[in-house]
Amino acid sequence: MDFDVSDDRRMLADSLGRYLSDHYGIEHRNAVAYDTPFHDAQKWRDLAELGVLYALAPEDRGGFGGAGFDVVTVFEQLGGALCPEPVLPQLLATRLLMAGGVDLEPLLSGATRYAVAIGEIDAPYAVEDIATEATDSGDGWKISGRKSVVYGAHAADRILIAARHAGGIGLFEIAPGNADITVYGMIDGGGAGELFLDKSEAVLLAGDAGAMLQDALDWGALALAAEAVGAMDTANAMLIDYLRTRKQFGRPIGGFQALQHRAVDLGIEIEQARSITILAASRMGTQAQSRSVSMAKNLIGRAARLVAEESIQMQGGIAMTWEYPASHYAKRLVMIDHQLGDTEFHLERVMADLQPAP
Amino acid sequence: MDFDVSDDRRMLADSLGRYLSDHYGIEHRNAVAYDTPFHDAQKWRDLAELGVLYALAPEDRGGFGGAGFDVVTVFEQLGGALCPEPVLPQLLATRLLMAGGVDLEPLLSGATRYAVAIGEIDAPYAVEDIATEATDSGDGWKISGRKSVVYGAHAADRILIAARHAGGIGLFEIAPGNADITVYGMIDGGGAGELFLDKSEAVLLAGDAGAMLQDALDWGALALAAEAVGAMDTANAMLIDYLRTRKQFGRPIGGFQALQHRAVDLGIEIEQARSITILAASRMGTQAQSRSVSMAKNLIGRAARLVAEESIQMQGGIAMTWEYPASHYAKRLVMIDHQLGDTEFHLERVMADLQPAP
Amino acid sequence: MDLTYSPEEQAFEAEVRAFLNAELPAELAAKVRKRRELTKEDMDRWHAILNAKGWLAATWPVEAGGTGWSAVQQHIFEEECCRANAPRIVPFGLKMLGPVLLKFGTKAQQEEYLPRILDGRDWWCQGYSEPGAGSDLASLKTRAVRDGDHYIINGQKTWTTLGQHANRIFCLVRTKTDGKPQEGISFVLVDLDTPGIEMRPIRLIEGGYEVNEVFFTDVRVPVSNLVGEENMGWTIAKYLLLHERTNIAGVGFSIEALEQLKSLATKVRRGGKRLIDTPLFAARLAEVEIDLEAMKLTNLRMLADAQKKGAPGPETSMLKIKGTVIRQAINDLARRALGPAAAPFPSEALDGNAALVPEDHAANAVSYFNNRKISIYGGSNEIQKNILAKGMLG
Amino acid sequence: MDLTYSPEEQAFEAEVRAFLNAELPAELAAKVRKRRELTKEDMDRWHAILNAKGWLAATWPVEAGGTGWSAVQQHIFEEECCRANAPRIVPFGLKMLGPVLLKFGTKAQQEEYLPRILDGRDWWCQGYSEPGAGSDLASLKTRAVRDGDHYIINGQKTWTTLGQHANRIFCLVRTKTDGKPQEGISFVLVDLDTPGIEMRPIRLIEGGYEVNEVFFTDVRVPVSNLVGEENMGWTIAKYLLLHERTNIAGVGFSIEALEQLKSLATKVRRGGKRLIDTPLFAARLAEVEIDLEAMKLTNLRMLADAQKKGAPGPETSMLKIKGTVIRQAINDLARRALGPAAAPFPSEALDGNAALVPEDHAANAVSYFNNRKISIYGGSNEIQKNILAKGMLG
Repeated sequence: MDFDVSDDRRMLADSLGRYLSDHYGIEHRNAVAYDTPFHDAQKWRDLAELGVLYALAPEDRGGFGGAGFDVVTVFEQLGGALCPEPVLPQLLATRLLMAGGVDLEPLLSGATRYAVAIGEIDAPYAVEDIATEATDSGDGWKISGRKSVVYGAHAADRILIAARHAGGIGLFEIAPGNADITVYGMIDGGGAGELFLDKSEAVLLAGDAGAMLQDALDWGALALAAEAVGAMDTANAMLIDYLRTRKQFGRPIGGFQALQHRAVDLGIEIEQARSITILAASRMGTQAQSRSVSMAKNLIGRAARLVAEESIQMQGGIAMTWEYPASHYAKRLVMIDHQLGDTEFHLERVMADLQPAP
Repeated sequence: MDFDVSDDRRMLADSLGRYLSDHYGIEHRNAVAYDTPFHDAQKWRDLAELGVLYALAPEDRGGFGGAGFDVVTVFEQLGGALCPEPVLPQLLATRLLMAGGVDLEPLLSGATRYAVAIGEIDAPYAVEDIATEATDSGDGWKISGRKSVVYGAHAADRILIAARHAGGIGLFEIAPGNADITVYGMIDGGGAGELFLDKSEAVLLAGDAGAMLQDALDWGALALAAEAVGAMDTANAMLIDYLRTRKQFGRPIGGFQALQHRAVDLGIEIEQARSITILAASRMGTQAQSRSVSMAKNLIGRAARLVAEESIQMQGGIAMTWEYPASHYAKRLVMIDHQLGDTEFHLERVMADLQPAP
Repeated sequence: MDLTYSPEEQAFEAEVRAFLNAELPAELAAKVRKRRELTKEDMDRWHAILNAKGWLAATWPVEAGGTGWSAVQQHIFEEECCRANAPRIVPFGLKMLGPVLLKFGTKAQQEEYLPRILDGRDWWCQGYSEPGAGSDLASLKTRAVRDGDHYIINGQKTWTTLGQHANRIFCLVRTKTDGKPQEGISFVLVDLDTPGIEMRPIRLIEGGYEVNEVFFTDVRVPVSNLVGEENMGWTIAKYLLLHERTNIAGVGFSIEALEQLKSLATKVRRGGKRLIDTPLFAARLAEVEIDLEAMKLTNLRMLADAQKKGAPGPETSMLKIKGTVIRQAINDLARRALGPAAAPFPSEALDGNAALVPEDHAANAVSYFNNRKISIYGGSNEIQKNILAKGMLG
Repeated sequence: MDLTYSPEEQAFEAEVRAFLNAELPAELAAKVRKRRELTKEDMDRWHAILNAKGWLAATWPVEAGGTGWSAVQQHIFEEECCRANAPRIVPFGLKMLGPVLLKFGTKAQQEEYLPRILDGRDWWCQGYSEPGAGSDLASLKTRAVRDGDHYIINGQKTWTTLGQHANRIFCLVRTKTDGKPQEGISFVLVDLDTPGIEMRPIRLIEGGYEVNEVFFTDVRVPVSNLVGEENMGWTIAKYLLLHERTNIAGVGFSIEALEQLKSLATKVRRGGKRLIDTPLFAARLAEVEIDLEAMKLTNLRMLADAQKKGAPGPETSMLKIKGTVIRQAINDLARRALGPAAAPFPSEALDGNAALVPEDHAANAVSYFNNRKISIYGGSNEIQKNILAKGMLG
């Protein structure tokens, strides 16, 4: 057993963390995250140069990472700074393109940005429920339907789409110009879009894409778990600092035992969240991948909401304001549960496989 | 609106409460509750003389009560003193015999004690799942099967039994001598028994008893809710007293804010438990009876467990001992959830009817 | 024990319902239902309708232009208004300052200000909290120094709700710096047009603008604007806090929000099923419905108790705590119910055919975040627990 | 980052498993699995088997007759023992007094007592808590007054676990009454045969007998039985508490209890379905399984950290808190799973064909109530939170 982070990953974490704290502080972040175009093209290039995207793919596919712990390293840092850049869609796309045998270099270099469109209004999380249809009447594939809340659609050069066809669920690629896209901003920062597809021209990447889509979603959920751990760490540090310094009734409010015990509860849940994320990272690529990721996303969903709600409550009015960074951390922590499967969705996946040991 | 208790009920509550505190104190209670025959015949007669059983039936059936609030009045007092006498089975029997048109006087006077056998190992709560069978091959009804955890079976002169027959679920009566009964004591005090029926002779009281059984179970659940409210009040009073008087680190432990806030949480849940019990009592005999009772039993299940666990935790080691009464209150409060439908069972009944207002 | 309304109360309930049916403008109700921000004109409009009916000042005696309603009538009115999605009555003049003036004000103050509250000429706001004194009012620092027949006020107030619409503010100010901190506080009325006052908006977590900071620099206020005696502000503040606490459980809001949530849960689909039919969601929904059913009765029981005793007691802290917990639990489920569609800011781009979520629910996440405030303001739930603990444990 | 055991550790795990397979008596494992009370003979028997193997004193160095195992090896051993339902090693001599004597005892004390612990001649019990001093050890009152080369002890100890089987007790006693309360405490060894000692059983909530009160009346103890210096008992007590905390998360017990629970949930039926297939129960089960999976890793992470730093730190308080919460949650589900059948006291009348519940589960409610203790003893979870808060908030 060895819980030390490897030197390579520590260096990546350090350089990324330093870059974000120097160049993507909360004021810049809020300016970017809540207004069109919801990201910062220069910073995006900087992040790519730091190797953030290369860390998502293994060496034999042109990257220098690609393991669960690489993804965790990157997203913990992004979460700690609430970075709104669309890195997550690149991770999903990396997994899909790898499975499809596509050259990753344009993605990993940051030159070509992808969005990945899977969820729909009535099928927000489960691939098997999607209704968007693809047909090929001899003149190439055409897709019709609506894809909802597509993260990164506001800044994509290419969009990967999951659609149902006669032979199952396939993976397609379209140019953004071939769809009607409504772009909007998110309450927790960053952008997304609605894709209205009406016989939109598409290229088939994989006819039977069920397994690769599930794999990509698992990796995405792992990344969100790590992002949440990073954001919880920062939010908790703010809370602790507040409890130590803010005075009420003549003494630091951290001296009140009721708040002390609740702060301890948060600390424990954050350690549990870190543990389950490490566990899931260690199981990527094994048979236990999906189940472990679901465990992580479920525990993260509970812990992140607790941290968000309790940190607002304990810091009081100030944490209700836009100006105070804790409010933005709270929003992101709550809304992470709305991406790639919420607490209940992942709990149900764990419930489906509860048999006792033989 | 009027939340005052009527004079009659207040007098009943006062006289019953006084009797129990004078003659059924916790030491006597523990001596009775944990050893065969698990009840006290003399005290049973005293309770009957006080009119405890007459309060369970309406005037036109020979009683002087029979409304939801009468039942609540009686069982709150019984719960406050942890009284182990088998009053609950008499309530169930009263409802069943009323529906069957049987003379109630022997029951209400306390002369004839009933037990009511409905639940089975694999059908502990839901009438529709029972498997015990009744057949009539011309020489009278015979019942075969096993009835589990029959409260009051240790002290019954007559047993009412729900059993399946060709025409549905019927209600039967047997003499205890016609069944093989294993009597045992309960971890929270009082007795019960297993009924092993092998072509046991029985008398048919009602062929289609589904509705009357459900009604009896509703009344039983209401009584348990009231019993829990009474027990919570006593347990909470002990806790508050302990927090005010017990010193640690040089001051009363009730001065520690973390415990203060948790004690307040208990107080709130107890008020909520009281409210939902009053609400259910007010709805007995209306269309909303079953749903309101299920709401009450669910909330009671959550509140009673919280009060039990928190009062042990806050009082510490002493509350883990047999000698300290709080431990017995905690046990009863937890185990009430195992009678006549637990938290989940009743939640599911509420879940089945969640439609929004039209 | 009788949980039903008396025939008179039932008739009153029917009257309120009929009035709301007839007089509540549909556009206003729709805005409230959709949790959209109301403009000052929206609020003024509803205020005027209620004033015309004579139903504006529910807690004032008839002589002062109030309704003279019993506590139960007030409760019925509030619950029906919530059910109908009526705009919330702006409380600063009607529910806060009004009762204070009726109890502590001079005849002249009553005659000057009460009619102006009713007819809408004055919009009051509240100057209580300060940056360093949120739940701890005794530590407030805004100074009022006597200078002839004026006070000169310097300091800062914060969390001043809807101050942007107000022309007047009532303030707690420090008029004495020695002695116990509670004993040096006074209650004064200030015209917001007085030179030296600056109001700055505070943007809230979800992006909305409903509270403000108010800065006072050498603001001269006539001594006649003092309410009660100098240095009796603490007594007045406590009286006001108690009065503010009617309807503190917010049961009406919760009832309405739960109905909305149930309706939503019949429309949203997961795995081909209606959300309301999926066990884990239904279980949470049922639990909160049960808690709310109990809360309704807890509220009525404590209302009856207060009516008997003549004034709400510390038990209202229970209503505040549990009432906010339940309402926040409903908001939480309403947000969750939408899945990813909860995340976008409500926007016109997503209206109509492009709608992501069923009509009325686009602001569910906004409401969830905004309503984190209800367990913080008006004495946080932690403060309420301290109050209750003191009563229970001495 | 590597979460797997090294090849050596894997080999050790296999060795432990093979040993347990071969040497753990089936009757003992069955009793443990069924949560039946073990007799003194049962416990002595397992003690002797481990001693014969040389695997008894996991935390002692080899020179003293211990195993010399690393923290990871100790963890593996404990987890495998739980999995196999081995009786718990009685900790008072091996895990508590042993390390204290090795650190603070004289050579003579070590030579006299350590071998007697290993071979089972001495069964030690613990005299720490007093009726007035549960979590607050500094306030203890049992007095030891010097009289020549003896101490005369008067006072009362309580919560003395398994004292009924012991022949010796180690005690914290007050040897100085002035100065700071922590500075007047000493650690002494007492032979239970000494005149003036009376042990009385305490019956526990669920009816079991595992703890005692111990009364001391003019008990004369040789001064040579003092461990360390006079008045350094506080230092020793803190050292002991830290050592007691290995395996404080009780993860092994939780793993085993969860497996039992899952097995039960496949046997119990509700509405014609297996309990494990009913959504509300399955949801709770899945949640606790997830929490336990995380806990396993939290435990290992903190173990690795302690190994690096040479000693467990305050983070072990986290393990205590969350570990007990998880274990109690499993106990809670195991009780609930049985429905009404949980309520009867386990009894022979309900064995065999008359069984109410699946074999092994008759004591589920007993375990639930008995295990309320785990969040109270050894420093209640509230005390652990105070410790952690001090570290976090200063």
